[in-house]
Amino acid sequence: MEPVVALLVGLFVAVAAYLMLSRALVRVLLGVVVLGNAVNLLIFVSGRLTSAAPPIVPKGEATPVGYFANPLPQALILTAIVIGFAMFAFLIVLALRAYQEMHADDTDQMRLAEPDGEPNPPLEY
Amino acid sequence: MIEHVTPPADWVIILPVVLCLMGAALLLMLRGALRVQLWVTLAVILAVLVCDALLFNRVMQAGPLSMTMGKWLPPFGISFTADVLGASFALAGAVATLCVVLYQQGDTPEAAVRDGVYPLVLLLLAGVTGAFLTGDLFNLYVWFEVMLIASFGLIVLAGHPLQLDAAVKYGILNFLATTLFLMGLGLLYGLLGTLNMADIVGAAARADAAPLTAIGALFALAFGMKAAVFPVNAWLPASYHAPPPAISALMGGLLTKVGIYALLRTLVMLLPVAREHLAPVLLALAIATAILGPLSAIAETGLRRAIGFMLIGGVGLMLLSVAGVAPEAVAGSIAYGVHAILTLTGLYLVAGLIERATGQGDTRQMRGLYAANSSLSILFFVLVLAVSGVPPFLGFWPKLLLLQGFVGATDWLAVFTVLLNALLTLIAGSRLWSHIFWRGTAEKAALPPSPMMATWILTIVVVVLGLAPAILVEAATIAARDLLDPARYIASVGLSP
Amino acid sequence: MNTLIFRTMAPLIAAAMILFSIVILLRGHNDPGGGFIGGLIAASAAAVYGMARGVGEVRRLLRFNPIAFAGFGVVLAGTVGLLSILYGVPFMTALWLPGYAFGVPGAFDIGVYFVVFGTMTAIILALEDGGEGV
Amino acid sequence: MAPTNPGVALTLNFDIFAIALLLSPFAAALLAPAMCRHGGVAAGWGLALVPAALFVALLTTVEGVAAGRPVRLAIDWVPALDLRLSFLIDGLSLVFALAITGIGAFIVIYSTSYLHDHRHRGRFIAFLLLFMGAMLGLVLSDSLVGLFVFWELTSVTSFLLIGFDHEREAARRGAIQALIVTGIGGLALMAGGVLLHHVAGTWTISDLAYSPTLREAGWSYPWVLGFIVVAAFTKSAQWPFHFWLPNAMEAPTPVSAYLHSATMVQAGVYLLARMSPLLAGTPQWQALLCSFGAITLLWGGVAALRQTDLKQILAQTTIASLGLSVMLLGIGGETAAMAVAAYFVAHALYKAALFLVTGIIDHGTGTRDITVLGGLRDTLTITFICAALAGLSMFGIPPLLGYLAKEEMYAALSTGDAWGIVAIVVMVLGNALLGVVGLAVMIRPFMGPLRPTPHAPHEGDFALWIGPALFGLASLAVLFAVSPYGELLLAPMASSIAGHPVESHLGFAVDFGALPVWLSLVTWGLAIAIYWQRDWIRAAIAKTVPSRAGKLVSRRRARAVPRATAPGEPEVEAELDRSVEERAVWTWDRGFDQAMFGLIRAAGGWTRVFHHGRLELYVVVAFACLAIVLVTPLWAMNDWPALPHFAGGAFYEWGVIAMAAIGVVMVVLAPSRLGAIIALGVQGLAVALIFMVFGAPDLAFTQLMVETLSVVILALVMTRLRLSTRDPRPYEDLARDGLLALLIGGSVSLLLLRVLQGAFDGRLSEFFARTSVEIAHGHNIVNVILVDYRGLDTLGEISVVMTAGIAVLALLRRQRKRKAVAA
Repeated sequence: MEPVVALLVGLFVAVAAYLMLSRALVRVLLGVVVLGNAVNLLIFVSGRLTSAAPPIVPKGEATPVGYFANPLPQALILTAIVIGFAMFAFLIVLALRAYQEMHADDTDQMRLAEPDGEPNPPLEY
Repeated sequence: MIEHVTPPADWVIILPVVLCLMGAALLLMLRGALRVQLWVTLAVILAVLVCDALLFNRVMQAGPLSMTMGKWLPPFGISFTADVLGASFALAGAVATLCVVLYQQGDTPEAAVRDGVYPLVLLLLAGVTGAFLTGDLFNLYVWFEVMLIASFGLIVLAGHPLQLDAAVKYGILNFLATTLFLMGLGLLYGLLGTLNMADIVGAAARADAAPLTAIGALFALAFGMKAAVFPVNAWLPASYHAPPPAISALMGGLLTKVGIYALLRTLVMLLPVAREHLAPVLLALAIATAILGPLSAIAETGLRRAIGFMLIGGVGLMLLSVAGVAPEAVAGSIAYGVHAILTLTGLYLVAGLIERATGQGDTRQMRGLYAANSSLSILFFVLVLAVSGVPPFLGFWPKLLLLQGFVGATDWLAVFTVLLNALLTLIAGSRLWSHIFWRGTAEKAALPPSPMMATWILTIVVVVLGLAPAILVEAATIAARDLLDPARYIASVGLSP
Repeated sequence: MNTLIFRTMAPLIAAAMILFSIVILLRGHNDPGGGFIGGLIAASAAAVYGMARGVGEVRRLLRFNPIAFAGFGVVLAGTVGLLSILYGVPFMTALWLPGYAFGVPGAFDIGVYFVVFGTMTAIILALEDGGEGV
Repeated sequence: MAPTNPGVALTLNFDIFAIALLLSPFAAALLAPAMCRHGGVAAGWGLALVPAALFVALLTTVEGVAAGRPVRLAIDWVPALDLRLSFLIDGLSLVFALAITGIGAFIVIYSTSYLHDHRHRGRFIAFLLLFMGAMLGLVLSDSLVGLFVFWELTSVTSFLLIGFDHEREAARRGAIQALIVTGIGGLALMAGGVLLHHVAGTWTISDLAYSPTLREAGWSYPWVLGFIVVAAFTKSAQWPFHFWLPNAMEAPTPVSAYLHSATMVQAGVYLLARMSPLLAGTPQWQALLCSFGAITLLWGGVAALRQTDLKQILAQTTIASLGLSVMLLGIGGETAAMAVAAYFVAHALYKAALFLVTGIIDHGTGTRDITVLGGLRDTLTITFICAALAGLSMFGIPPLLGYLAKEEMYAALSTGDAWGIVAIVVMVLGNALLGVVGLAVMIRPFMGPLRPTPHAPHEGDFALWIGPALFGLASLAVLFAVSPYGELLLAPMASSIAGHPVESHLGFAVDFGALPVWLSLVTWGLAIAIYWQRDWIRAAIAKTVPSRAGKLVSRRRARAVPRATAPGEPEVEAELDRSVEERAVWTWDRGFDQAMFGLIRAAGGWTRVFHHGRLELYVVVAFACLAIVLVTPLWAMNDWPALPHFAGGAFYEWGVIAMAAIGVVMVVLAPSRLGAIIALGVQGLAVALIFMVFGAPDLAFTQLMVETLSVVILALVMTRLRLSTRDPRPYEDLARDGLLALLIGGSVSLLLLRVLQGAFDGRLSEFFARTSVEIAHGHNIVNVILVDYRGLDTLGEISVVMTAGIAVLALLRRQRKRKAVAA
């Protein structure tokens, strides 16, 4: 199933990119979420997929029995999910505040930091 | 399991990070006690500074130092591995942060303290220091995120619309960069099956070149975005002028350097094969960054924005040696990194003082500070020359090393880039000086003592290191050697090269 | 939503959720679960309680500002890591009580639990009351 | 205890001490502002003791140096670069150092009086002393790096000095222009120095001369020569870099006197002289130096005639004199070296004196315009004597120094070929033009009837005239000590330039059988003739040679006193002349403006285009880079993944994957934002299920929780935003974004497939599985990794969570604050 999931990752990335290219901040944030999922899946599949038991050692055993899923990517993804969620929480509140302050959800209308038509410095010394 | 005893002296490698994290957490628990916040912060940063200094001294004497967490043998546990490169950057970062906090102390409204400016500063320092010292690629990602979220917090702290706008641009683009890093990390794990940097060196040498190069290119893009390399550097001038000056200084001094550090670490040390394939592209981007940065600085009327563009020019110079790895040039980049941490932090602080003295950030409206405040004049003059690389200030020595490297490699394109960058930066700097200080007259401007003192301290460090650069140059030389031949680094982790 | 039944039941639901979250936390080392999930569930409990009885009530019940819980979590996690220095082993080495019933990893996970609970509660409460009581 | 055994430590200590002494002007500079604030004119005398003492100290080395025992001092500086802070006092550097300290002492004295009531006098003296220290370091440095460091310091300090009258734009412009032009040279010097070090393997200049590798490695010589020549030409104002020098006259007069007699501008000449043993003698060297020197000589000489402002006249002759020196260095040989030495000393003394005289005239009358001055000999008698001595030396008649220099020059010329004759013609003409100026500054302000000036003329005080008087007398005093002068000072200097010992034949003996005498006579005749017909010639030149500087000065003259403004005086902003008439004529000086303003415009244009402030376009750039980055390496190395086979897999696996695919596509296609959010929830759930299916229950739970919370938060926030449901993306962007997205998605898949093709190295996970229960005492391996094997990651992770909490609270708290303010 690895190739299929690899294609799915590509699809996720494409959707995420398309959303993030939008000027609507909320759509950009949807893209952020999808991109996070895409990367998590990518790490997951990078550690190779097996339709197998979870990496949990049964009671009374010293090592897992039979085929078991690769635990390391799972741990990495868990960290990444949490971090991604923290980032998302910040960004969504930021979007909310930006909307409240600038009355716009369109990033093209958020031009305080780099306003249009700034003049050149005076041609003097 | 690691069997030997870990002496307490080894803890200097992890304490800087842990102390910052715990200090920040402690401050959260003491939210109400506003007065205490500053003192705890200062104490923590001082302790970090001492640890970093001890660490630096140690790695200079005895080579890289490594500690693998939880007694797990590398590459199974997470290693912190400090070589001279990481240690010197961490030390410079701590010095800069200390000065920023001293500056801030006289410049921060109580509301910002209540909102957690001090914990955020500590967390930023933790992220930066962790990134410099970690020996594990995924752990590097974690520190990147710590740094990133702390900088998010700092940039929006005052909550003006301008800052929110800046934070949106900064936030989206930087989040994208770290996500791309994570993507590259996942692919690299899929290819090599390991995350420990020392282990990656060996594994990468055996891997297929094409996917490895693609992953290297992905790292280059991700870290290039963090480091503000052309053409993905637009977020920097869009955001660095928005927060209060002290925050600008902290971000301008530290953040891009982490990007450059990661580029040096991953491309030069970990994936030399990929770097070799990417070298022409990297060279072209480095040249564009080094020249377009100061060029834009000439056209900029916002003081802090102009400084941001100068900063970008320096990033280009540092990238030059990732493209062409002559040993002296790599040493030059490393020395430049240290210089940039100190000097640009200082320059942003001076910009803050100027804005305070003139009441605005637009150079078109600024007048006559030369007569109004001589102390400020000296500070700006020295630091702007230092950024331009004029001797005998700090910026000169990295440029000398870079030139030595590129002349030795007869890489004339790079040589002329270094020279042209210096010229353009000088033009931009002299025009800023002329407009802000020389032109017109102004009333005497008195400035609060503690921000002034903090800026003076940093400037004196810049001047002294410029006059007596022996230790910096030696450190950079050793660091470059270890980067190009990581045998000592790998051995210190406990793996065989 | 704000029905009488809900308001009466909310404390019970919240208490059950807290209990459940602690179970999840503690079993995490051997079965699916752990500090993060536990913390999230506990934060949901606070949210449920807040919806039923008002945010002010939750804040009063917690006594400390929720973000301070997060601070405590990091301090706890860091401190158990720092214990290693006394035993001459690297940072975050797993030290165990006799019998391996409880040790540094468990304490560390509790730290995670507190951080997630504190932060999420702080954010949710702030969103609910529009930053009023922050 | 008798110090009989000079061990290593002792020599080192001596070196440190001696170097500290050499650098003492820097220390004096630090004290200057405070001293001037409290000490008045006495402070000037006190500070002048520093260079005076240095002068005396240097004098004590003269004999030893002449006997072939140069003084070397060195201490370690940067061991990692094998770099020492080293100094060398040999014939060349000694004469320069004597000029710098000797003239410098009087400049300091002069300045304290000249700027007696200026509010920034202390600053001024400090800059002057800094400059002096830099200049001294430059000529004494024996390492390439040291030379460069001091070279740049002279640029920087002269920048501060030229821009001292900073409230006038002309001063600022002059300063920036000087800084940039000499800055270009400085960078060239840096590159040249590094290249020299690369080729020769040493930083020490005195070792370079004996390094044969430079010329053996054929490619490096032209590069080194090019870099050094650019450095020297910019600093020494050789054509076409000459234009900055007249603008540097914006500095207060003592600065002009100092910078343009023996210091700043002579640094280029010094550099060429210093490098002569190494570089001279090749056709390239001769061609470059002689041609540019000659052009500069004539250019400056002619331009000098065109000027009416005394300072500008002298500035142009400085350009000419520098051209002369460069030309002589280009000619090369022992006699030319002697000529360079003799001319340096003569020029330093008369030029310093004349500038200072100009300052006294300006100070005493309020103007420097040679056409309105006259008859000052009675009121400014001492000044007149000084001017006469200096002017005659410039004119070059015996028994003054200028004469000796001129004779030496002509002796160096040969009539061997056509170029030799050209050189003779150029030199005679150039000397004649300089002679004209010598006559003019001596005669015009002082002779004839007294003419009215802005204020009644008065003589300068002692501090003002003592300098020029001594310089003038020094020119004369040689009469009594010609041969020691030649043997002790000039011959050692010439030896350093030539690279081997040179004998001095200096004297007043006249040999009518030789060419030099006749050339001298021609020069004098020509000079007198030109002076006689000066008005006619000036008119003729004015028609053909435009001069911007002249315009500037003449405009300013009409308006105000052109010197450092005293307190209370109205600030005069001499605007740059940008009239239409001016624009019709192109000069190098205007070219500089065009280049600068062009640069600013171009920079501005570029910046507005690229840093436009539209996030969506920034993201486009980033994603475009991503698409390139992912796929180009595979394409370039032609290493595509093999076609995978998709068979196998349980139906529920296909099911959850299909669900994820549909969900994620629906996020884009959903007609409303709410729909998009629901679709987002669906794809999140599907991802959780994928985790579940492939053996990751911890992940599945976490993903489910997080996804639910994300959707809840999104929905909560959405209710607060009154947004239009439409994606504001215009149709033309749709294609661009869609294409880009597909490209990126495709390339990620390709690269991932390529990575998955390799064998997987599962060492890490195997270790974790093996040790999880036994050593780490946990059955859930994922959790054990999180809290034990890789606990540090988790520590970082919870820090991120906590920090996000702080940041979000800060954001929300502001919301309340602003609400409160609004209410």
